[in-house]
Amino acid sequence: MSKVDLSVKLGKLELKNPIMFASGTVGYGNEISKFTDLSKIGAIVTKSVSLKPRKGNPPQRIFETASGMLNAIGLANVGVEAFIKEKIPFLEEVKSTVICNIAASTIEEYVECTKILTNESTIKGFEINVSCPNVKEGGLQFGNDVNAVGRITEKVRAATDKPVIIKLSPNNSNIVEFAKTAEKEGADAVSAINTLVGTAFDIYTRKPKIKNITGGLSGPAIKPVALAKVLDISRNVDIPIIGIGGISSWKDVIEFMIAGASAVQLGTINFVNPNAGIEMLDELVSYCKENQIEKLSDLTASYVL
Amino acid sequence: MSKVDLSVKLGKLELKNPIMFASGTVGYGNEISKFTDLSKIGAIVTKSVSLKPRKGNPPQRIFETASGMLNAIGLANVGVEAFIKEKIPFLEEVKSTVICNIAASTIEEYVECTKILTNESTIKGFEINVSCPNVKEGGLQFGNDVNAVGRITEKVRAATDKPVIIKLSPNNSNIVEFAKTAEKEGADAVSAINTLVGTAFDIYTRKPKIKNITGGLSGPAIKPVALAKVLDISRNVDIPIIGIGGISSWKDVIEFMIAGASAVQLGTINFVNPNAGIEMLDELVSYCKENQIEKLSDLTASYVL
Amino acid sequence: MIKEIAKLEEKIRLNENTYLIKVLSSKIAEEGVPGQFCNIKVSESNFPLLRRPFSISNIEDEFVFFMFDVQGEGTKILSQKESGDELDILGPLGNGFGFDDDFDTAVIVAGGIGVAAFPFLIDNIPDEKEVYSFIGGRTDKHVITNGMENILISTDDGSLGIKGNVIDLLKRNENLFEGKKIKMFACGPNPMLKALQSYAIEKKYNCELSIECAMACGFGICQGCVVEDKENEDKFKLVCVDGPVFDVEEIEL
Amino acid sequence: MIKEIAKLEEKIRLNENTYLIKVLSSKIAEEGVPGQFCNIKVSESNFPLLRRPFSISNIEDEFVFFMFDVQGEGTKILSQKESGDELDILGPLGNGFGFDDDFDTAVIVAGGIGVAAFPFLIDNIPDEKEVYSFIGGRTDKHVITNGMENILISTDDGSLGIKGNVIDLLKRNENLFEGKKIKMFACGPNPMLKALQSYAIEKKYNCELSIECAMACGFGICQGCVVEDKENEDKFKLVCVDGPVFDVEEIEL
Ligand SMILES: Cc1cc2nc3c(=O)[nH]c(=O)nc-3n(C[C@H](O)[C@H](O)[C@H](O)COP(=O)(O)OP(=O)(O)OC[C@H]3O[C@@H](n4cnc5c(N)ncnc54)[C@H](O)[C@@H]3O)c2cc1C
Ligand SMILES: Cc1cc2nc3c(=O)[nH]c(=O)nc-3n(C[C@H](O)[C@H](O)[C@H](O)COP(=O)(O)OP(=O)(O)OC[C@H]3O[C@@H](n4cnc5c(N)ncnc54)[C@H](O)[C@@H]3O)c2cc1C
Ligand SMILES: Cc1cc2nc3c(=O)[nH]c(=O)nc-3n(C[C@H](O)[C@H](O)[C@H](O)COP(=O)(O)O)c2cc1C
Ligand SMILES: Cc1cc2nc3c(=O)[nH]c(=O)nc-3n(C[C@H](O)[C@H](O)[C@H](O)COP(=O)(O)O)c2cc1C
Ligand code: FES
Ligand code: FES
Repeated sequence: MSKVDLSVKLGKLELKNPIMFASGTVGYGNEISKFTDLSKIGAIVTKSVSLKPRKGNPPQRIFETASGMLNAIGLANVGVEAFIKEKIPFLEEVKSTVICNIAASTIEEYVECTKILTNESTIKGFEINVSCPNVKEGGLQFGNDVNAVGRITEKVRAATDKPVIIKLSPNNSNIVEFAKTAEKEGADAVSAINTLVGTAFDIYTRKPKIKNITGGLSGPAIKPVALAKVLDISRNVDIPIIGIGGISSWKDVIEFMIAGASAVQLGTINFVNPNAGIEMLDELVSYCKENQIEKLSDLTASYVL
Repeated sequence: MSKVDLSVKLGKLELKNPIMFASGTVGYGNEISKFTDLSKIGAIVTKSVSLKPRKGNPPQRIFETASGMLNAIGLANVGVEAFIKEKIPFLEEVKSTVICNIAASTIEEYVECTKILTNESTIKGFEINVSCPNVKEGGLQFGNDVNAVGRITEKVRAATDKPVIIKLSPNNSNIVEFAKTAEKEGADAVSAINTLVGTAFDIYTRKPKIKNITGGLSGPAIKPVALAKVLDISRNVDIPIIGIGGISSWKDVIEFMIAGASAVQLGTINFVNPNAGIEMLDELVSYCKENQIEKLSDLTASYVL
Repeated sequence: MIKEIAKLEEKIRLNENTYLIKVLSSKIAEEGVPGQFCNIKVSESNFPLLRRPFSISNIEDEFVFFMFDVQGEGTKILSQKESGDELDILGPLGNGFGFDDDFDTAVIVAGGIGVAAFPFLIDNIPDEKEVYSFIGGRTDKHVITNGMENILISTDDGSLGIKGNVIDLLKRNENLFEGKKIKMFACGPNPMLKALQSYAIEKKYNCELSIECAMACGFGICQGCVVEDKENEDKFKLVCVDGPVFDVEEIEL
Repeated sequence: MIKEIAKLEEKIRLNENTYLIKVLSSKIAEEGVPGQFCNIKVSESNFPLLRRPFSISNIEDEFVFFMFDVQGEGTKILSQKESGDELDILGPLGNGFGFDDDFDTAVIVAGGIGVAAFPFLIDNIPDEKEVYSFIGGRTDKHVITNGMENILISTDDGSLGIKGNVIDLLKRNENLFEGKKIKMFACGPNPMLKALQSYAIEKKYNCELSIECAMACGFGICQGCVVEDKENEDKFKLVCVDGPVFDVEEIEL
């Protein structure tokens, strides 16, 4: 076997490899580009963008836990306007495949953001964040309400011809219902999972370690939960799944693909090793060669139950 | 300050200290008693007992993950009859405070088990497991259905005068609703949390690492999630909460109490250090002395938000 | 059965991937019998979380020996320990080999690191009994013979001994023990044990297998380590307390 | 800004809880300026998961120095490293101190391990300028003076220098720098920095604070390390890229 094909498809969107950077863990690309070559990564998902700039939550925003971390950034972002003016040109220049993640407090805001951004040729698709656990409005209020997710998908779908990915919350008992609804309303793919709600307390001050009281748990600690959600969706839904949660090595990428993912996103690991994604690519090729796999995408949902 | 009072109350049940052993992580006490003094522990919760003996799931049943483990034991247990004949006498002999955990596939089975066991004087209370993720019937089918949990609580409550504790599932978006329902139907306390649904795959065989496909995630990895659930219940419900999930040091015990727990249960840590519970007692006393706390139970829900 | 903080006295690298460590652990040294194992915490942190089970490879005075292959993170950390480091050990755990039975020849069958438990057994088998050690490995670099007696070897690639697996080796050399009152003791990868099980049952050889499986606790509280009970369909046996040594007739592999 | 695997050359224990390490890290040594920091992965495993930030304490040739207190698990692991061990370092990160401004006297104010960044600064301050180092610690055992110049000391318990905190010490010795063109550089616990901030603003001293906070990435992608921006209510500043050194007028502590 001479060559391994790492490319994957998310509906009409083709990526050169399955490794994407997760929203909120690479900003808008500038800073991480000092450590890694963004043109080689499957795609970069931007930090959630909202219609207006958001200041985000007050500090302390992050706290490390066993094999994981809590964050409550609160969707701090520059807003659509500055995003287009200041961030897109750079992403264009470094030739990265850009998926724009959108967060909003109302259905109308999702639609408006999408309409404004859909004309940007650099943006190859949208990921709709209906699952941020760290904001009062528009986060889990939507993410755990299957009707809301349905309506958001429908409206955003109508607002763009570009691929629409719905990013799902793990903080409920029936992620499959959400994925089915997204599928029915025309989403091209779903991504799973966003963070799990968690907290931590200081035993001397008795205050939460995170000013927002709770935060979202990410990192290797949540990988088993994320894999179970991906598998569950995969067994019940036909649109592609982007697997997210605790990926820290190339083995995890394979594991998510076997469990049903067509592509994956790296989150917390980027903080630890900003070049991790690219380092994984060679290892994926070696694995494929050793196991006589010509197209990496053949692994998707290849579980043997 | 000379003496610290470690005793805690769970409704009418008084424990000499807040440290309990979690169901399924100490069997029926025999084996762990070689490493620890069961009479010194607040209480031991038995492995879930069902009306008839259960063989449980086929191997492989456990798999280690980042700061955690998956298990799918499948409620393997000796059944009520053998439990009474073979297990209770030992627990009686070692003078441990025994909470009997009951699992069942139907509401009637919960009631029947309770009725049979309520006459055993060694048993000081019941913990009703409506949240095992590893069995087809009677696990999350109940645990994620608030009406079922209500009816089970009501019927079990009617079947015994002893304290009834409902053990809640974290695998849903509204644990508070379950806790409220348990409270309304007369439960003396709730315990939270049982394990999170998770999985893992072998990247060479593509089979799940756990024969049952999914398992329950426990250990330090889940501590932030458990703490958030305990806090959420504490802010909304008045009956005592027993905090469970990833406790591995005395600091975690304090953290759970601050977040709202009246007592805690140690699970996975027992496998690593079967004497961990007792080792924590001295440290709890030191902490209290250093922080001028006369009654440890004053810590419960002492969070400063 | 106790929990002991034991000092690492010596670490010997047996081959590229295999180490022998000697720890000062007087209480476990006093109680341990051949075939038992210990459950070792290789780090002080949550990583790895669970203990790792290792057969007692030998006991001399107050010292306990373990022989291990580096497999994953846990054994890697263990291999990096230095003399003077402390290990948190639970043990001795499980049952042991039955070596007081009525036999005159012990036939030991070991695949790879499966040899680990046998130096201790061999030291305890009464002198008047004969011992044969059939040892298999992937290549000459994977064959471990420390502490073994009367050694016959097979390798998958033929680089040492006969080419083939250890069961082939055993069958080819049946003549060595035919007619004698033998007892077999085996440890190794599952496929090897399965093959030996069929063979021993067919030949009606007295045979004990030491088996491995994933364990969380090692002493009977997690119910994680189950194996099918041949005699009772309604329940499993626990490898950690009912085993790890089982009669070939007891379990379904 | 690069990621470099650097060899630990030397580890010196400065006091019971404080270490100075010297690592061979030629690229970071080339780029680093006083006030910058590096983000170090102290283990190869998930435990601890995140890197730990440390100020560059000094740079000599190809060597970078870090000075640190053992606080929790991460710094404990770091303190156990030996010469020859490798460290995975990201750096140099953040901005640096402004030491080219128009001042003739540098007034350094450091609490506890807050001294860490200053040896490098002192080495870079032009020789014609004067330097005073005000150093505070809990007790004499907590006062670190390595690499500092013209030292004045305070301790909470009076066991060394004056009894009191370092701000008291500074105020008592105002006469040393009054009338001079001074610039203050400070690092230490938050309450100390807050007190100094009010004092410097009141007295209209030119003053830079190096601040600390929890960080996940250290280079601007997580948005975890925010601090209130005095000049703009609508957004935060990032300690890791906009800082860790801030002008006393820039931020709300
Ligand atoms: C009773 C018993 C005795 C053993 N004796 C020895 C011995 O003397 N020498 C030796 O080298 N090995 C022995 N093993 C196997 C040894 O325990 C594993 O190689 C070791 O646990 C692998 O840990 P790791 O972290 O390096 O690998 P990882 O693959 O990272 O381990 C991950 C998880 O899988 C479990 N695991 C992985 N492989 C095995 C296995 N083969 N058996 C059981 N659990 C496994 C681990 O306990 C851990 O929970 C024995 C196993 C058992 C059950
Ligand atoms: C820019 C910067 C420069 C620093 N320079 C130095 C230095 O030169 N010498 C030195 O001894 N210390 C320095 N610190 C503090 C040092 O990073 C912490 O002491 C260290 O991270 C504690 O890690 P731990 O695992 O031992 O403690 P733990 O308490 O176990 O850490 C848990 C978590 O909290 C974070 N954390 C804990 N304390 C701090 C803190 N004070 N600041 C930031 N994060 C914290 C850690 O990063 C980690 O995520 C600096 C911090 C920053 C932000
Ligand atoms: C600091 C931080 C910020 C995040 N911000 C966002 C965000 O703005 N939008 C979003 O959809 N997800 C956000 N996430 C979630 C991640 O995209 C990802 O779903 C999650 O971290 C799980 O992946 P991981 O375990 O690999 O980190 C954020 C995660 C972290 C850790
Ligand atoms: C191996 C294993 C078996 C368990 N069996 C039961 C059980 O029979 N009944 C039950 O209510 N919970 C059971 N649990 C859940 C624990 O009681 C506890 O809720 C969970 O492990 C979280 O706590 P921990 O993180 O401290 O382990 C089991 C957990 C483990 C790890
Ligand atoms: S390993 Fe826990 S019961 Fe055997
Ligand atoms: S530490 Fe991540 S943005 Fe500053």
